[in-house]
Amino acid sequence: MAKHRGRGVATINYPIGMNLGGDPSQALVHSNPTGKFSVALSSIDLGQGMKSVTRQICAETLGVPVEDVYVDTADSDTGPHCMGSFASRGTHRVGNAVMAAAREARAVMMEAAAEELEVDPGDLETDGRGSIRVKGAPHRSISVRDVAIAAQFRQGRTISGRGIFLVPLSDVDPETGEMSPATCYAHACLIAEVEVDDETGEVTVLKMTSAYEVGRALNPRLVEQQLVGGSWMGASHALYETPEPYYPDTRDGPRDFGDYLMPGPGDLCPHDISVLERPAPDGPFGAKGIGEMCANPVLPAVANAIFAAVGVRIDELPITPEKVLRALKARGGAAPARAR
Amino acid sequence: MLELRKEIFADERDDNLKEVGQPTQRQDMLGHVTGTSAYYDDHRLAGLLHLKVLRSLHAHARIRSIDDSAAARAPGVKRIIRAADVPVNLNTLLSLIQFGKDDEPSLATDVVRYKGEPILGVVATSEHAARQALDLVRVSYDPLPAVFDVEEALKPGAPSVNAIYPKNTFEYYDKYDHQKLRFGDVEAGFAQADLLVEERYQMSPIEHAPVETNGSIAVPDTNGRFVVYTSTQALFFSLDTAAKINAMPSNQLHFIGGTVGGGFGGKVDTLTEPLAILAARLTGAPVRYRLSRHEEMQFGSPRGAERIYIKDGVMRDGRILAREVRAYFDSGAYTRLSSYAAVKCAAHIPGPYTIPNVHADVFCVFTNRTPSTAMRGFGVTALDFALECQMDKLAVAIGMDPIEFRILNAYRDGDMKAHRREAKNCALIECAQVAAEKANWPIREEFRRMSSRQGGGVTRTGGGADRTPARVTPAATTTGPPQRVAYERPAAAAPAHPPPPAPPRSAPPAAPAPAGSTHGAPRFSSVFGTRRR
Amino acid sequence: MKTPIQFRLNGEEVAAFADSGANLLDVLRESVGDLSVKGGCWQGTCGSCTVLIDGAPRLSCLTLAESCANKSVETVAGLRRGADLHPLQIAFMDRFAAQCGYCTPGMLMAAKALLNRNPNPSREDVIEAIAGNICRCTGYEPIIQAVLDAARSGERRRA
Amino acid sequence: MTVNVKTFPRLADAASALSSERGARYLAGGTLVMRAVNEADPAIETIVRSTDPSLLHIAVSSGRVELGAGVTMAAVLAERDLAFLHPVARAVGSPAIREAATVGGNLFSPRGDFATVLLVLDATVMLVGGGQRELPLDDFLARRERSSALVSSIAFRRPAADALRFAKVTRVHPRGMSVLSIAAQLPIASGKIAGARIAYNGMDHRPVRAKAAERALENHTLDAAGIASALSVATDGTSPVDDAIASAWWRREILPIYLRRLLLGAVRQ
Repeated sequence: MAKHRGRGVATINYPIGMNLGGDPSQALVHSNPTGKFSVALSSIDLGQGMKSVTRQICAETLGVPVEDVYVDTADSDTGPHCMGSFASRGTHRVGNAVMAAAREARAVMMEAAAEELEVDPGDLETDGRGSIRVKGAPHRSISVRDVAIAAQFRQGRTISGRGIFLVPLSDVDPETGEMSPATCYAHACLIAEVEVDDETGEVTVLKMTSAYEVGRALNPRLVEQQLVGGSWMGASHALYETPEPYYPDTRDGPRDFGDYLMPGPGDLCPHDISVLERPAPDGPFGAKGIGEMCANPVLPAVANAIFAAVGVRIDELPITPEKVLRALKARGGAAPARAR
Repeated sequence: MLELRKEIFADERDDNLKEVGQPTQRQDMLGHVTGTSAYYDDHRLAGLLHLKVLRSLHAHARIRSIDDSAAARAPGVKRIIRAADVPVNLNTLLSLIQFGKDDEPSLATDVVRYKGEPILGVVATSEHAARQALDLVRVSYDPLPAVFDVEEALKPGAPSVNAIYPKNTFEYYDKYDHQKLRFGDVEAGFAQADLLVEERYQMSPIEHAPVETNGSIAVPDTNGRFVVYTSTQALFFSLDTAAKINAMPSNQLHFIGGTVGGGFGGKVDTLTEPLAILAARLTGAPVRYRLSRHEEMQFGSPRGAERIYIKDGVMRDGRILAREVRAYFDSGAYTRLSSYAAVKCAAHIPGPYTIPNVHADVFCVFTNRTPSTAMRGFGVTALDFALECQMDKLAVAIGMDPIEFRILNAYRDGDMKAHRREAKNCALIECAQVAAEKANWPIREEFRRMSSRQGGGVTRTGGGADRTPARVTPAATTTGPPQRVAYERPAAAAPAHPPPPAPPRSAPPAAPAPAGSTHGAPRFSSVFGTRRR
Repeated sequence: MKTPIQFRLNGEEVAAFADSGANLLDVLRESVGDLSVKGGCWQGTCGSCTVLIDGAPRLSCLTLAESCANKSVETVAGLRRGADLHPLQIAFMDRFAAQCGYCTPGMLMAAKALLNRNPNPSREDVIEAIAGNICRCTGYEPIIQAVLDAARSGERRRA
Repeated sequence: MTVNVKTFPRLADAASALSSERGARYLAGGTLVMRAVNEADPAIETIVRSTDPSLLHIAVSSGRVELGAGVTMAAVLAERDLAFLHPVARAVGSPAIREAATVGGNLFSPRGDFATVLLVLDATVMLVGGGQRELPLDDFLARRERSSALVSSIAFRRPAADALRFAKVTRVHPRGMSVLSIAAQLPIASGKIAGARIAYNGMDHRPVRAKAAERALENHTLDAAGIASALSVATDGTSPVDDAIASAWWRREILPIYLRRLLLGAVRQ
C-alpha cells in the first residue's frame, strides 16, 4: 500500500456577462422624506450577495453611509428589468445600473443642498457620514436628512435616479466567429496538492493555493464566500459529482443526497487565497464577476496533481477512484511524475 | 485565509473609497440566521392546491393513448391538465431574444423525447393526493429508437430526437450545424511545430443541487392578475416566458422572488411557473408546483456534458503555434440554453493564451436525455478543464515547468485574441506569479519579472492572424528549448524526462521529448478512453 | 382524515389538525405556521429540516407528526431570546457562514444539539454534528468556524 | 393524505394488525417508511406503530446482550457497556438519523451497517407474529422481504475484548453512504484465529457472511502471511451491483484491500 502526493496547476480567465441578444439591467434609486434611500431591482439574490454588493455601490456613489441604503430585489411591479442572475453578470451589469441611478439621485440631492446652503452645487461634497458640506468650509454643512425634507416639502424635487447598463448585442460572424463575447475578464491561478491511494484509486485533496484577480473586491468577505464555496464546488466537480454515473449510459442515476456525491465537511482542505485587483475599465469601481470562475481552475489543477502523484491522466470527469484505479492497472502501477 | 494583494496594479486603482472595499455585513444575513428570510414557498395561502406532473417512462417514444379517467375521479383531485390545455405549448427559452426555434412543449403531445418529460398534470388538494392520482394514469407508448451519445447522434441514420432540428444539431445563423472559430492557419502551424499533441476530454453532467428545489406558487389576484411567488434566477425572463406560454399580457403577471435557496444556473429554465399559472387559471385557486428532490436530481436540467478534442502544435521552446478544438455540447432533448453555451465556448477558445493559429468547431447536439442548461460557468468550465489538462501535457512533453509554460504563452494587453478582439486588462501572469510564490513553487527570475501589460516581457511581431509566433526573451530562443534549472519541488507536474542537474546558463539543449520524437512530430493520443465494459 | 396534535413548540403549547400520516415538517410549516423550518428533500438526506425534539436533533421530514404529541419541539424561530441573538446566530453572522441561507436553520439546530451536549467541541465534533446537513454554497468551512466560535463565546460567558 | 396510522401499546397487537391489514407497514425509526409515505408509495395504506416499552429494552450481562428492536443508534452510543458497538452505531448516518434509526429497522435497510456487525456476532432475531419465534439473523435477512412477522429484539453473545472489528468505506466523510462495509469477529486461541466471523455490506442486496474468507482464516495467525489465503477468496460468493455510488467492479477490487487493512488493524475508525 502506498500513498503518493503531487501538485498540479491551472490558470484560467473568465468572461463577464453574456453577449447574446444584448445584456441590460436597470435600477431605480429614491430617497424617502428623511434621507434614507431605497434601491428597487428585479435582480435575484440566490446567495451570491446581490443585495449587499449593490447596497455598497449605491452608498458609495451617493456618498451616504451604507446603513442609509436598503436594496429590494425582484418584484416585477416595482423593480425594473434585469436579465437575471447568471453569467457572472450581476455585480458588473446591475452594479453599473445602480451606480448610474445613484449618480442621478446624487445630482438632485446636491442641487437641493446647494439651494438650502445658497451655494453652487459644484462647491459641495458629501462626507460619507450623512452630511453634505461646502468644500474647504466644513462648518457650512447640511444633513442629508434635512436636504431630503427640504426637497420634498419646500423645493418639490424628487431625490431619485434611474439607471440602465446595457452591453449591446454582439453580432457573431458565422464564418470566423469574430465577436465581442464579454467586456472584461477575471483571472485565476490555482495550485492543488493531492494524495492518491494507489491500491484503491482514492484521491484526497490536501491543499489549495490560489490567486484570483477580480477587478475590485467590493466586499472582501463576499469575495471570500464565493472563492471558498466555489473552490469546494470545483473539487466536488473534479472528484465526485454526476447525475449520470455511467454517462453516456443513463442508468443508475442518484435520487437523493445519499447517492449524489459531494465532499462532506470532513473532506475539506486548507485553501490559501490571494486576491488581486486590476480594475475593469467598465466595471463598477472596476469590479468584475467571480461567481462562476471561482470553481473552474480546481478541476484541471486536481487532475494535473493526480498525474504528478501517480503518473496517470484521467481526462473524463468526475475523476472517480474507479477511473484512477483502472488507469493505474492499465499502466502497471503508480509512477510518480518526479521519478520519470 | 484571504489576502488582498493591494500592491499589485495599485497604479491603476483609486482606493480612496468609503463603502466599497469594506467587509460590510450582508443585508440578508440577519434574516438567514433567524429563519425569517422569505423564500418563494414561505407563504401560507388558504385553499392552496398542489400540482404534480406525470413523467415519461421512456427516453424516446410515441404516445399512443393516455387514460386519465381514474385519476380525474381520485380523491382530492381538482383538475387534470392536458397538453391541449396549454395555450402556447411550444417554446424555447431564448426566443425572448430571438435566438433559436420553439422546440419544447410544456406538456408532451405526441412524442416524448427524454425519460421524465412531463406529459400531464394533476392538481389536487395535497401533493400526496396528486401523487396518488398520477399512479392511476395509464399511458401506452410505442418506444422509438433513442440516442444518448453526442457523436453517435451526428452519424448518418442516427435516430432524430426532434424534427425541428432533424440533424440533431442546433442550427447557427440558419446556415451551419455548429459554431465556427477561425483565426490564422492551423495547418501551417502544425507543419512548423516540433510536437503535435492530440487529446480527448469528457465533462460530466452535473446536478445544480440547490438545497431549495425549483418551485413556484401562482395566486389569483384581483382584477384578473396573478401573483407568482417564484424561485427563479431571472425574474422577467421567467415572467415573459410564462406570459408567452399562457398567452397572457405580461402585465397580468406580478412576479415576486429575489430571495432564492441557491441556483447555480438551475433556476433559469422556468420549469414550474407556466404550469402553476395555468393551473391557477383553470381552478381559480392558488397552486403550488414544486419539484421533489428526486425530480430535481433526475429531471431538473443538469449542467450539460461536453466532449472536447484538442490538437495542439507546440515548439520545444514552449511556444504554442496552433490549436484546433472540436467540441460537442450535450444539450439533451431540447435547446434550453445550450445553444448559447456553444457560442460562449467558441469565444473562450484557445483560453487565456496568445496562439497565432486557432481553429474550432463547437456543436450543440441533441440526445434523448434530460435537457441540460446553464450551470456555473457553462460553456467554459468544461473547456477550462480540457485546456488546462492539455497545457499540462504540453509542458510535460517539452520538458518545461508548467507555470513558466503558461506565463510564456499567457495573453498580454494588446495581443489579438482568436475572436478578433484585442486583449486588455489582462492579469493571468500576475495570478500565476502570486500563486507560485505562495505555494513555494519556484519559477525563474525572468518569469517572475514578466507582466500582463503591453509586451509583458515577450516580444511579439505583427498582429492578428498573419502575425508570426511569439518570441521569448530572454528565457528562450528559437534555436533550442529554454534553459532550465533543477528544482527542489515535491512532485509538481514535472518534465517528461529528468531535468539536467542545474545546467549552466550555456547548457546544451535538454534531452529530446519521449520516444518517437526524433522521427518527426510524434503524436500523443488519449491513453484512457475509459469506455465502460 | 385529520388528526389533532398538541405539542410544545419553542416553549409554547401549540395544537393543530394534521393530515393522518403527515410528517412534522409539513405540520410545522403548513398547519402551525412556523416557516423557519425549511424542507430540502423530504427524504431524510439533506438535513435542512433539522429540529430538536426533547433536546435531540431530528429530521422533521422523517418524523411522524403525531408521534410528537406532548413533546417539546425547538426550531430556529425559538433560538433567539427576545431581542438577543443566540451565540450561534452571532457567530454565523460574524463568520459570514451563510450565502443563500436555505440550509442555515437546519445547520443552526444541528449545531445547537451539539453544544447542548458538548459545550466545547473539537473541530471533529463539529464536523460530525453537521455531517447530515447539506450546504451547497459555503464549502462548510465558515460554518465549522462559526460553531467553534459560538462554543468559545459560550465558554467565556460561563467563565 | 390518506394513510391510516394505528398505534398499539402492545407489540403483539401491532404484529397481528400488520399481518391482517392490507397495505400495512410497520413504522419504527421512520428513515425508510416515512420517506416512502412522503413519496406517496401506493403500497402503503396503513402505518402500524407500537409504543411497547419492551422495544426500548437493553439488557447487557457478562455473556449475553439483548437489544429491543426499537433501540436507536443514539441509545446504543449512550450505553457504556455497548462500547464494542459504538464504532458501527456511529457509522450509521448523521446524529439526527441516529436519533431515529433503530436496531430493528437496520435489518431492513438496503445499507445495513449495523446488521452486518450483528451477523458476525451470530445474532438471533426474536419475532412476534407470523409463527416463527426465533431465527438466526442470516436466515432472517435471507427472507426479510417475505417475512410478515415483527422483530421484537435481537440477541447475541458478547464478543471478547477487541475481537470485533468494523470498517466502512465511503466517498463522503465523515458520514456518507457505504460503498461497502466489513465486520469481523476474530477470536484468538493460543495465537491462532479460532471461529472467525466476517460479513460484508454492499457486496450483495443484503449483508452477507464471507464464509470462504472465514474458513481460510481458521487456525491462521493474524498477520500478513496468515491472512493471505483469506484475501485471495475474499470476494467469493459475493454479487455486488453497480449503483450511483460505485460500480460492482470497484467494490470487488477494493474489498480485499480494505479487508487486509481491517485484519491488520490499518483502518482508522
